[in-house]
Amino acid sequence: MTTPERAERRRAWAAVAPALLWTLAFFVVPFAMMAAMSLWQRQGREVVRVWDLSNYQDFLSKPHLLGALWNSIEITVLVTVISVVLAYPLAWIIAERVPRHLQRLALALAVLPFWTSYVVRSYAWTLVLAKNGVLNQALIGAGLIAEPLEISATRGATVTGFVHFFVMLLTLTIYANLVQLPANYRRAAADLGAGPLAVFWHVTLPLTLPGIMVGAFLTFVLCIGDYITPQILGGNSELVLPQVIMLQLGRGADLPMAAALSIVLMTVVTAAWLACARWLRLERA
Amino acid sequence: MTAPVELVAITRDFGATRALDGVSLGLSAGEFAVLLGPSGCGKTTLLGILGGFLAPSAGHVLIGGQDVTALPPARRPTTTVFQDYALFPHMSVAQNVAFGLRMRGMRRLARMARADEMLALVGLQGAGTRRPHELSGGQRQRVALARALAVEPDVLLLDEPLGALDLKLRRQMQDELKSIQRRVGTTFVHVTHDQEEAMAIADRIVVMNGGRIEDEGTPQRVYLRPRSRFTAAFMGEINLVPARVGGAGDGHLLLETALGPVRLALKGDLSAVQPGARLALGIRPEHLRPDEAGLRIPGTVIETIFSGTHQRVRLQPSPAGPPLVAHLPQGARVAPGEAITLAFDPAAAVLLPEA
Amino acid sequence: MTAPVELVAITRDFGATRALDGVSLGLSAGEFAVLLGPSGCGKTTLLGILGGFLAPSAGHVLIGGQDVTALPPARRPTTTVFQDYALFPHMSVAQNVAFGLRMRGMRRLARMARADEMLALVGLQGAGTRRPHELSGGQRQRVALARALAVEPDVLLLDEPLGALDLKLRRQMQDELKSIQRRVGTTFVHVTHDQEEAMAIADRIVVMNGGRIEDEGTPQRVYLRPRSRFTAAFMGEINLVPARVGGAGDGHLLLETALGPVRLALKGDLSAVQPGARLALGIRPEHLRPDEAGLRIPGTVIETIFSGTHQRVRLQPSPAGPPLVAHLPQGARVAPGEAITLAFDPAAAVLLPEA
Amino acid sequence: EELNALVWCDHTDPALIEPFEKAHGVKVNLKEYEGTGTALSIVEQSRPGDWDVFVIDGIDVPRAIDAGLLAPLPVAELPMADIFPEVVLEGFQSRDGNTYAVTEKFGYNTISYNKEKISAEELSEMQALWSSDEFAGRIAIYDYYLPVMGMVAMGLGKQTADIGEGDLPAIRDALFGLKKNARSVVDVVSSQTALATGEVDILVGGGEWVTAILAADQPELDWMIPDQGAVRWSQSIGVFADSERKDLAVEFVKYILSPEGQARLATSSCYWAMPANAKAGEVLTDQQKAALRWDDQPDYLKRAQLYPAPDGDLDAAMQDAWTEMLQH
Amino acid sequence: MTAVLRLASWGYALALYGFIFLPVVVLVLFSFQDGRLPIPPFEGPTLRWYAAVWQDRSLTAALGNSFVVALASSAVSCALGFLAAWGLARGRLAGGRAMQGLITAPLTVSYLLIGLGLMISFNLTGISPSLLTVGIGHAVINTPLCFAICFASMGDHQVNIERAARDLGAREWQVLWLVTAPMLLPALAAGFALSVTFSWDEFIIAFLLSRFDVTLPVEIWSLLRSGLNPKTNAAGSVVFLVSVAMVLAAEFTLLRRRR
Ligand SMILES: Nc1ncnc2c1ncn2[C@@H]1O[C@H](COP(=O)(O)OP(=O)(O)OP(=O)(O)O)[C@@H](O)[C@H]1O
Ligand SMILES: Nc1ncnc2c1ncn2[C@@H]1O[C@H](COP(=O)(O)OP(=O)(O)OP(=O)(O)O)[C@@H](O)[C@H]1O
Ligand SMILES: NCCCCNCCCN
Ligand SMILES: [Mg+2]
Ligand SMILES: [Mg+2]
Repeated sequence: MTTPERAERRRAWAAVAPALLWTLAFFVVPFAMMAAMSLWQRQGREVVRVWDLSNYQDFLSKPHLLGALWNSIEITVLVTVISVVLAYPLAWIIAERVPRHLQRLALALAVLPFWTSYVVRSYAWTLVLAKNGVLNQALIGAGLIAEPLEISATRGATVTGFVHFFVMLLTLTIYANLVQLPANYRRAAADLGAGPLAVFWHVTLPLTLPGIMVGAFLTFVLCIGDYITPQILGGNSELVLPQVIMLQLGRGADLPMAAALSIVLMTVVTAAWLACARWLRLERA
Repeated sequence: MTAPVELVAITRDFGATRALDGVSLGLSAGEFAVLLGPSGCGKTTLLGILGGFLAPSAGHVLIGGQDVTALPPARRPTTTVFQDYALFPHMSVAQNVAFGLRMRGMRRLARMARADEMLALVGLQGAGTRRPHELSGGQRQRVALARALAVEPDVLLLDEPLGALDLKLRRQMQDELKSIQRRVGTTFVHVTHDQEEAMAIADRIVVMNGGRIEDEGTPQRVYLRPRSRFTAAFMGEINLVPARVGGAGDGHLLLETALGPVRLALKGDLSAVQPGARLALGIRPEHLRPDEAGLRIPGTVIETIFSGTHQRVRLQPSPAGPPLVAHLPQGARVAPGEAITLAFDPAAAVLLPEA
Repeated sequence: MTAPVELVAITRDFGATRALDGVSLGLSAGEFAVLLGPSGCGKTTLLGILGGFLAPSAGHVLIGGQDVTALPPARRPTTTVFQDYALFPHMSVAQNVAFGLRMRGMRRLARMARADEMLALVGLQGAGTRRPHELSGGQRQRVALARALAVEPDVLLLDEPLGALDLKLRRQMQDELKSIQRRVGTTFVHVTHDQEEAMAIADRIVVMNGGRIEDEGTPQRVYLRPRSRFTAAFMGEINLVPARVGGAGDGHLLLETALGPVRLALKGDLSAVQPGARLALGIRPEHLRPDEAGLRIPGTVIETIFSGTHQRVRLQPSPAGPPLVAHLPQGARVAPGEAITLAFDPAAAVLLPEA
Repeated sequence: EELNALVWCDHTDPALIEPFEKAHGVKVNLKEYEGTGTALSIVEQSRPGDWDVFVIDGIDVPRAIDAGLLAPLPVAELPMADIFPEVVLEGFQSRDGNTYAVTEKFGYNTISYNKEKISAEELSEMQALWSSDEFAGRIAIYDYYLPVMGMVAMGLGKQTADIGEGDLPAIRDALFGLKKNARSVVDVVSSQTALATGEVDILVGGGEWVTAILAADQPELDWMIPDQGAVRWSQSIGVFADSERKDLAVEFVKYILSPEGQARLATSSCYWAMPANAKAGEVLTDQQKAALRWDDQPDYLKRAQLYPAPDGDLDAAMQDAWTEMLQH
Repeated sequence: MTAVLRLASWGYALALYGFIFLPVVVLVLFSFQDGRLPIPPFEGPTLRWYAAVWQDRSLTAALGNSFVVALASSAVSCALGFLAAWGLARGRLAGGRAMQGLITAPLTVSYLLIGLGLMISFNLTGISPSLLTVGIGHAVINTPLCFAICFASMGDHQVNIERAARDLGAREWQVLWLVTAPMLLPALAAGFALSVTFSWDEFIIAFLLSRFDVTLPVEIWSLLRSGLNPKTNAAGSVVFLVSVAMVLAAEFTLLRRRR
């Protein structure tokens, strides 16, 4: 007998199946292939299917590859922290200080540059940060500095480009968290004698922390995996993991090594995920 | 720990809406006052103005004789229990209760001891280490109460604190609220739109409607002698019979009604009532009883509905007028279509404006 | 348009939970049956099995004599009105009402005409072009009703259809439901946990508890002569006085109670009652009246609460036993601490198992 | 019909491609790359028949022949006689009597600089670039390991053709010194940008391909060859062995090697450089020839050495050294 | 104190808005630069770089490609994500949490790795890079997004609405098509709009999985690598305007629906 529940389950399976198969075919299988590839080797001009960990050993023994991992982690952590610290007050100001009917507009303005192409945005920063660029000209013109700041082609430039992007992203997510926080929590705290700072510290901040963590994790993932910004803004003064991966892919034609480095990158992201896992649950309304 | 409250001509506008319209009200220290009224009548607005979350457009708030109109919530001798409890979800129950004390700079040990005391007061001994989400609705309600009382406010404000509870729990919490209020002696201002709840707990009921106070007084006064048609109908089912003043004098008023002439004894000055004036006579269903002394009303039964403690009977009075509702004892044998004579004691009826 | 319903030994398990435990029930065609019981007792489960949303773990469902246990909802002669109305938010009111007809392939014009008819039936003429979110709660409820009735089901299932309405609207919709049911003649199975609602509308009340049927019968029967302690307490407040059978005979039972000896006239076979057996005597508060004939109980008033139609008085009986609750008339002048004598007619009391 | 060509960025100039497309009524699909490794990895990731035309570094032609990528060219139909003899690279491009690729363009990896900021004399000693402090922060390095490492080797007194594993430590140290002085390590466009915007005064690895295109706007940007010489690069064009449109591909090669094609290639938008066909001189304007230093070529050719052409292992080692420099 | 706080707030907001707008302003300003170098000094306005963009046929082709890929991949993502969300929210499936985790997993993986993995597997299975493979890549990253958005707006209150439809005789596809999808239209629209945005701006996957037909970001990338001039600024400004126009269009149509 087909009970209603069984029919329901069958329908549910039929609905989930396409996405599952899709994910399997175009996400899980590619990942497996990449993992397999990472165990092969580039020998001379050929890829040979010997199964060993020599790519990983190489990675661990070559300081310039290991260095790329460290650069990646340092830059990503720096970017994540700076972005959160910059975005939170802005989101707070929009949510709390801007009149309600203007909040959408304020938010739209805060993310407007989102709509320039990502590649173009990095390029635009090179123009801003160049030795004779807008920033230096303006600062010199204003008499604030005598010699142009040397920001272009440095880690500072990379971090600036990243922070620009993620401040927008985080302002959005943190704002969304702030406005969905029921007003009664803040009222209750104020009612019990908390001043504005105490309300923020004891109530608003802890209650928006999960949202911040989600945003921070998103920032981490997107930042550590990005190739464009460091490539355009970093001036090759140092390399991050994605740049090294792309080098293996292009100049080195070493797909196995690229795959191995990708697995390393994946491991870092997974570690970050585990670190924030308890804030990253997907809930239904 | 307790203080009188005085609202002076409070008006509050939201854009074009006038949520409160010249509300004046005095409450004694230690009183349990209930603001009762339909949705949108301005109860929450009034409570917000008392608590300092809203500023009045005009008028003053005095607590313990001091004008607090300009003070923020944190500096008023009031605390609020919110309908949704607003317990801090990231703190334990004890931390919630101790929050106000912490803001006042009380030491950890001292405030935790006090939190335990407060939890005991509301019957939640030992629940201090739990998180709000681990509690049932009724338990959360108690925590919210304990948190608000912990800072020893002069006035406790409660905005439909029982609205989210199911009926049984609600009736039970009413009793507890009342007994806690008696123990602490704090002035309670409690908002509800449930008139049974209001009667069960209030020392004084303040009936609101459309931003104004319609009536105020003890539950008995407001139920049995309502000052307005609105109050009369809001406090419970009532039959309103149109009446015309035939004459007055000798402490009595002579009314012409569809049910026949009614002689009503009234206290006070009758000269204000003009002969010919149109009024309404309010008769509660439980005051219409079979075959008793008083004014007799013959009629025909339209419908009987068994309601447990009584039978609810609708009948068409023979003289004329709109159908009446009467509560008859369970045992009364009445059936639709049957003729029946009921009676009521004019002393139990109440005279109300026509509309 | 209408049909009898027969449930045969329905059992339903959810994993380890037994939501229904051998429920058998027969309803006549055109009956207004109310399933009444506390939260979690299995009402929704039973209704789901009737509607075909759930399959029973054991047992059969017969509608109009036909076994429908294996049919999906769409092929049963039932439709359901959900507590949250479940109106299609993206369709107009008329499209909502006409949906079932559309699924049956009825032409646009024909089904729109029928939708208008149905809307008229529920008092919503002309509201067809509106969207559900533009309607009030009570109006949505009516649309849901019209939608379910539009396809002319034999049996209409209603799962707490009035649960989301406020009290006043709820009482009003009860009357309308009842009168619509009379007009269409369809068998209604209505779920609620509000015993006042059940008494107001039911032809037959089915009291459920813990997955079983505790009692069933007319409202009067179930309220005045409950078959179990659970039913007695669930239908309204009741005083349960422990009683021991002293002896039986002559159509009477002699009980020893804390209030003194009680002689109870009982119909039927008394031989089943063993002398010495422990029972409980159930007395509704409204049956305890001041100074009347019957068994007199002296006592001391503990507390009086004004409740509008009556005063709720708690008193400690002098002989012994637990405090009793009595409903006294509004005018009765009683104060805490006062001595008072109440009386009840043993014929109005009901004998219940001890626990 | 479509022709798929794997090319350097100079071939993506519509001014170069459109005349051919019009003449033959075809569409030319171009995929650009930078560096032979990238090209080979793209080819590896393709299916046979995907590609028709290949533009590749002159010194890497043998790698492509070894891998069986290239088809013999009908030399009789090509203007072989007009190619500057110095850049023909017979030994690289022919095998067993077949010619697999023809040089189409050449130039130098040496030093581009800003005349207003620094004089050619100051740059004549290459070693100063990595050992002297006076260039600190004024240098950009062209981000391609082969020519720059070749230059550094020459600066250290080695021959580019002889570079072996043993030379790498010295070269690497020199690179580290260079990196210390450098503001950035840049691709083709960023190298132009860096010079043009005054970001740096010196581009190591630059040459006419960086500055010629800017000559009209910014005459102060120039290039020179230090005392130790420069690296000569050349690019060759060939046809894929498994091309399914060999005839059209050969037509394309013919067009590129024709005087008109050569002139357009020499002055295409990504970078300018000397055409391999001497007859292009008849099509180019005097101004263009001046920018290309047409007349100085005999001298330059003498002072330049070919790109290093490492085998697989050495290539990997050189890339590692380069990446280490980037991370230094 | 409050005055200081207010002043600090507005000062801060102003500074951050300045930071956020700086590159865009510079980009647009120097797209009108009458000279080769898009850096100060500004040498007076010209539209010639816009003309150059207009005449660049690979750029215009890339613009079209981007549209096609964005729309098609978003449609696929929405369909897959919606169905999966519905199945997982409604049917109490054993292992539901695990499946949910699997479907959302791509959200937590860098695009580079997704692109590389796909490139490797397409390579090993002999599938040539094309707009189709780019579209697949974009649907991989956007399906979890659409899933998450739909899943989050699947409330239990909709269960009864679907039941009501079934109860009234609707077949399963009718329930989905006539009731569930229209009911979740806001979520679907949001998912679609977001997917289009992400696909529109995505570089690395498109770069790794395309060959001749490329999307706009990839074309702009090669533009960047083929010469420094304000044409890049002009192209960037055009993309900016097109994107803002799309956003406004989406906003207005969605807003109108909500009213
Ligand atoms: N922030 C506000 N903006 C605009 N109008 C408001 C606002 N707050 C309340 N109002 C309006 O003021 C009136 C009184 O609202 P209030 O919330 O005080 O009613 P209430 O008696 O508490 O009703 P309820 O029982 O529904 O809670 C209503 O008409 C309401 O719409
Ligand atoms: N899908 C389910 N899975 C597991 N247990 C269930 C499920 N549905 C119901 N139950 C359990 O079966 C019992 C009866 O539930 P049911 O919903 O029928 O109660 P109810 O009488 O309708 O209660 P309420 O008045 O709260 O709606 C409860 O213990 C409930 O927890
Ligand atoms: N793709 C850019 C090439 C520019 C010229 N480079 C010369 C040396 C390359 N082998
Ligand atoms: Mg309110
Ligand atoms: Mg239920």
